[in-house]
Amino acid sequence: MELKWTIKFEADRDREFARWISHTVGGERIRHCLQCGLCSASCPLSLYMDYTPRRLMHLSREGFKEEVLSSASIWLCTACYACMVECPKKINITHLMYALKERAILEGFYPKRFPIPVMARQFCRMVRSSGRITESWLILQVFLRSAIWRLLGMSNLGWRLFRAGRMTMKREKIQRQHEIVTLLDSVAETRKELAL
Amino acid sequence: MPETRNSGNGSNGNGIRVGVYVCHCGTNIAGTIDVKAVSEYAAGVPGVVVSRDYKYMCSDPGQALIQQDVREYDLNRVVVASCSPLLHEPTFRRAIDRAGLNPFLLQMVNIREHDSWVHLDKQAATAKAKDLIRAAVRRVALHKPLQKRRVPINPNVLVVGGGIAGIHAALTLAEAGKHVYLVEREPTIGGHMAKFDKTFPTLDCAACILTPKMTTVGSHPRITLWTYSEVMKVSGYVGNYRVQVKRKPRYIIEDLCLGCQECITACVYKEGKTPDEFNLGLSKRKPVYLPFPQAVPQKVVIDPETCIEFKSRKCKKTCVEACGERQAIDFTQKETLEEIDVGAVVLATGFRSFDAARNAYYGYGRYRNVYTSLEVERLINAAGPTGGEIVLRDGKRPQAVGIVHCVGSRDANTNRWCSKVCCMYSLKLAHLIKERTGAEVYNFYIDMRTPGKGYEEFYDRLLDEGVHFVRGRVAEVSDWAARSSEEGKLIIRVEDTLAAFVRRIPVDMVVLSVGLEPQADAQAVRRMFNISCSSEGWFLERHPKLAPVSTFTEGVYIAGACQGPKDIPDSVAQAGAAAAEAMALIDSQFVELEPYTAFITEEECSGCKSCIPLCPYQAISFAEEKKRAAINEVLCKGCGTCVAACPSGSIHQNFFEDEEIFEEIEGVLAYA
Amino acid sequence: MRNRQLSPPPVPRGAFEPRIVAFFCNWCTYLAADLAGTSRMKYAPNVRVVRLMCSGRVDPQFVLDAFAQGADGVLIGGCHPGDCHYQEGNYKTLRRYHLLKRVLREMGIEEDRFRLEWISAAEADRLRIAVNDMVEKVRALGPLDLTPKAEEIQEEVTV
Amino acid sequence: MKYAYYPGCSLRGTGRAYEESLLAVFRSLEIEAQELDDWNCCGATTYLSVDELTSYALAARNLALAERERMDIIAPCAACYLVLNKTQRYIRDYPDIKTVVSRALTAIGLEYRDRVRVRHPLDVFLNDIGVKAIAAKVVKPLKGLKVAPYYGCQIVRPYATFDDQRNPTTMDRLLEACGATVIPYTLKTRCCGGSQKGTLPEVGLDLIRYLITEAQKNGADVIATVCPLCQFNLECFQKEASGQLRDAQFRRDPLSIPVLYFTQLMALALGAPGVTIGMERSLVPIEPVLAAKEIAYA
Repeated sequence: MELKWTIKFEADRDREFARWISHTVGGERIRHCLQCGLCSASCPLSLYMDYTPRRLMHLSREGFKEEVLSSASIWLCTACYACMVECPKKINITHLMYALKERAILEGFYPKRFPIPVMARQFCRMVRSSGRITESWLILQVFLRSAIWRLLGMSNLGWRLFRAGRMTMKREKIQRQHEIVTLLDSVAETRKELAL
Repeated sequence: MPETRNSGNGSNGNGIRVGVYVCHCGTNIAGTIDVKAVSEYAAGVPGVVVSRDYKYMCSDPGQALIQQDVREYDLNRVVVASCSPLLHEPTFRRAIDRAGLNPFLLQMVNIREHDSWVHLDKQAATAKAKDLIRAAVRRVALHKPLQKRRVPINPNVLVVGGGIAGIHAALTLAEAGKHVYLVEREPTIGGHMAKFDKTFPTLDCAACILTPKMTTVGSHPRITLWTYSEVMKVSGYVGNYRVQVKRKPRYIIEDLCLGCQECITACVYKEGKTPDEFNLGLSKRKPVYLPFPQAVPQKVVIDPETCIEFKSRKCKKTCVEACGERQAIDFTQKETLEEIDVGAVVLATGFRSFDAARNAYYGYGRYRNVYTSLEVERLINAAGPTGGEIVLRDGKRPQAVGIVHCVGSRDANTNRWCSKVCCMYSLKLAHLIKERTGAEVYNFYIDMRTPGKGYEEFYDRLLDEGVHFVRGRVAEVSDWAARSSEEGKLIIRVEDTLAAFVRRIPVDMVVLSVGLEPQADAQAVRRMFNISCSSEGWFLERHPKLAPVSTFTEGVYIAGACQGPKDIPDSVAQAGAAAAEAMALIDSQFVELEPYTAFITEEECSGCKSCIPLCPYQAISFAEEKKRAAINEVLCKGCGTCVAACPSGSIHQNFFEDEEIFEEIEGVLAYA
Repeated sequence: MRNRQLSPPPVPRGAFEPRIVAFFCNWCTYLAADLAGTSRMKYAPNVRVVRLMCSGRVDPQFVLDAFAQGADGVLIGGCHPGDCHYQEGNYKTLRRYHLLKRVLREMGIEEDRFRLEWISAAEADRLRIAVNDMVEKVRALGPLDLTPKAEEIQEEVTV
Repeated sequence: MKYAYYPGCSLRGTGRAYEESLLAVFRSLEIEAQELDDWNCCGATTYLSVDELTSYALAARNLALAERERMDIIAPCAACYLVLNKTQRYIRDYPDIKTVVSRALTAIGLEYRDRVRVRHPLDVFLNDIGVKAIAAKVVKPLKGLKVAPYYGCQIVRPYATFDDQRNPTTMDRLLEACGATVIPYTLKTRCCGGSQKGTLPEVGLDLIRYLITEAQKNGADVIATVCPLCQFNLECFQKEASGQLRDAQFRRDPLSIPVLYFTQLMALALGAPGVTIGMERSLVPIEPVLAAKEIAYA
């Protein structure tokens, strides 16, 4: 068997990351976490997780960035809010998961052709270009960019949905598209200005 | 020897000679406030003759220092800047008294609780201290010598609540020769402890140690036991409380009932139909019943809600026949009000256990085999509904049992606090269940909290016995099976936080270790006795460390779980302490009341009468002949409401005269 | 994105520091302040506490005098309704408070400068919040300027 | 009272049946709802994970638009409902977010003053119309139809105040008013996997399988949903999910159960005259079930 060092040194801790997590929106109470694991136990996805939500909370407040951002768990979260509603310390776990995803995408912590970030990016593009989402197109684009082969598997379902009139090729679009563009740009501006 | 500073200006003309004493309180004050600078500053305030700072003013040398100065500089006013007056005002008053100065010529400045402990900015804190001292110096100049009033103390004591704490307090007081009124809401004393089977960690049986004490209470010549009764009204003040007690009708003449229980056997109901309160509804009782075999007093109760006689007035009254010439049954009994006078009160009203149904995910009330810990206590108890057999509702023995800790504890969604006793009683239940059923027993805990004599050892014993301990808060108890092997079981879903993965554990019986809560009517009781509650609703002690059984109302003491979650040893210890405090008060024979009463300068009174309705104690009367209001000093409690309201400014309050307060206001604001 | 709402911005040195006179009931708010101390809570150092046996003792003149003597704000702390140590003193306080508020408005003293808080002996945190909040509000209002009115009040008070 | 109807993108795609039936119910309950003028995508849960700030601005535009009309928003899609609610909260709680959003809105000549309520049809039907009124309007009671009420996540969790977060019952009461039998369904708020089916299929499938097997074990004829994504997941992947059954016990009954929007069932009971309620769009036909229960369906 191959043996690796599992020991951690203080130098391995990313203090900036630890500070960030407890200062980001939703992180107010992360230091209160008493590691009871109620989040993990109430999480419907935890059955797949490499690091349970409880461990993510602790690892992030201690600043073990690598472990946290490269964990599959943050991508498994479907934002069902079960953990947040149950948490005995009222920690906004779901929102922290969002924050971690955002950060992971920002720092490119995910496998190549990983569908979730691809999906997210396509989603944003579509919103900018037409103000609304046309699911059929979105799905199409996501698969084209992440896992073409799956399209084949899906084609049958796609066809049935198409026949049922649930897959339109017509793009949904709002009238005052320019408003969306202005809106998005304004946000970008303010963010720079206030360094958020 | 601390340095002395003689201020240049010294006495301020009108003969006022003030000494100012700034306490370091180790680093508690000196750590944040520049005490040297402060006392130097004080030395310069008009009227100040001497100003010193010292490590511990409350220490003997500290007090000696003051007394020496009083003589040496013949001071006639003293200002001590240290901790809260509620802590050491008496100390320093005594000190200057012994130096021949009237104790009320002292003014204390709170520069610890209100300053050094709550501020980080040293500059600001020091400035604040100076302001407060300057104000005190100006105020104290106007202080007048006052005398405390002495009022005799009624030697009787009221104990509210007949749980283990109330019982112990009552016995201790009675043994010491005091007469005790013990008032209990339920038909019997014994409280929660009477429901338990064994007690941790020694596993001695609760009844065996409790019932002897209960019977002694029942028969003690100096204890008046009023069960099925409630305190309705409290008036008066320390040493002289008047209390009104409501005695609910039990439809039995207590003096005549022998507790033979023949009426119960004779009742027209062959079987009990009403859920038995004492067994938490796990068994049924008749309309006429004795709460439990060892109940004290051994007097039956008739429940008018379910008794046919009360419904239809057409019952055969077989119970009356059975009672025969004793004629102890009286369907016409009415509730009565008793008035008693007592000098002190011990509140031991106990706790209520968390309503498990409030946590929907644990399925209490939805799944039949989810029990609360208290219910299981009754199941295990030999005198309980199953005669000590631990069986499920269908009579089967459980093969696997899960004990869920922290139900209604350490949870922002219900109660934030740790209920303190649950870990230990869960261990106890785990042991008893394992011992009697041989089932697989799982404990689901967040942290094991076993601080106490022999507690950790008991935990070790459980580990030896092969009980499972899974560290994690249970998310849900459900009957939903994800595998055929889970069919028909209750599945506990929890993260095994030490193994770091989620587990599903099928069991037959779930025990919810419910936490402790303040009584539902704690707020009402608190108001009645004029004491405070913590934000959680527990009765508030006067000082968390140094006055744990006293309250902010003189003569009212607290014991047991009404003050916070507590196990039996702690409750008993506290009950003893409360009893001792009450005795100390009573044996001092007199209370000294602060002289902060209001008085009227007749010539100034315009006789407008506006003050009279303001006084909650009817202390103000109107002297028709003089057309002037008059205040009865004995009735006045010194709130000062009338003073503030008097349009002609003819009412004054000792130690809180307008001029004194104006000086203080202007003092704090008049900084250089 | 920071969760700023939790941490009020620090005040620069030398900035205007409000002076607030507080009248605390001996049985509740004063004890709450003691508790805040024993539990080492931290709050703004701008308040000077005057201890009274009951908030009912607060004579409107005390408040006026405080403002006349240069206080930027006045805070009264009493027991919750129904909890008065002297049965109903705090109700009297409440009534006076409302009257006084009107008078102060007449004199052009802003609402936020005069405040009544019910704080029980157990509510140290409530006290901390109340004090900090009031100091912030008064700081925002700036120093109280009564020069036009000051003299007449002075008379009123010293009559 | 008049409402601003905010369909959201899904109701124009895979969730068309939801919109059709919802509008039908509006009509038969005489609820006045006009489509929110030029509404845009709320950003959904996806946007939050890439660019939180922006998502609030996007959602806020819709809030502002509705505010201008002085109407409550009705948001039938779970994701929209959640995002709109969340946006309101966060604007309240976080000054920074407030600044960003209000600046963005000003840039497009809008203003948000936190004066609008975001409502879900469940809430509106139960609290504004009421079970009694609805029961009175029922013409085709769903006699003997056993329904598993599936709420999913984002309606009641975490912000909804109109129902119990742990054991919601609004849909149960509405369907009972329509004459249906609501079966106990312990997983009524367990997540269906959301968009995971699209991104991490095996994960999605497991959750779907759990939900459906449980419903079938409890003898449900049909699952009622309140969310287009839940409906899509539960209906479209039954076959794949059956393939995944790992446990002999469950392999006996392969998964096959109609999954409808609760509004379709309501519309059916209210006998919405001469309009489509999207039944024909189901992949698992409902007709056989209805026929078996002798519930007439035109």
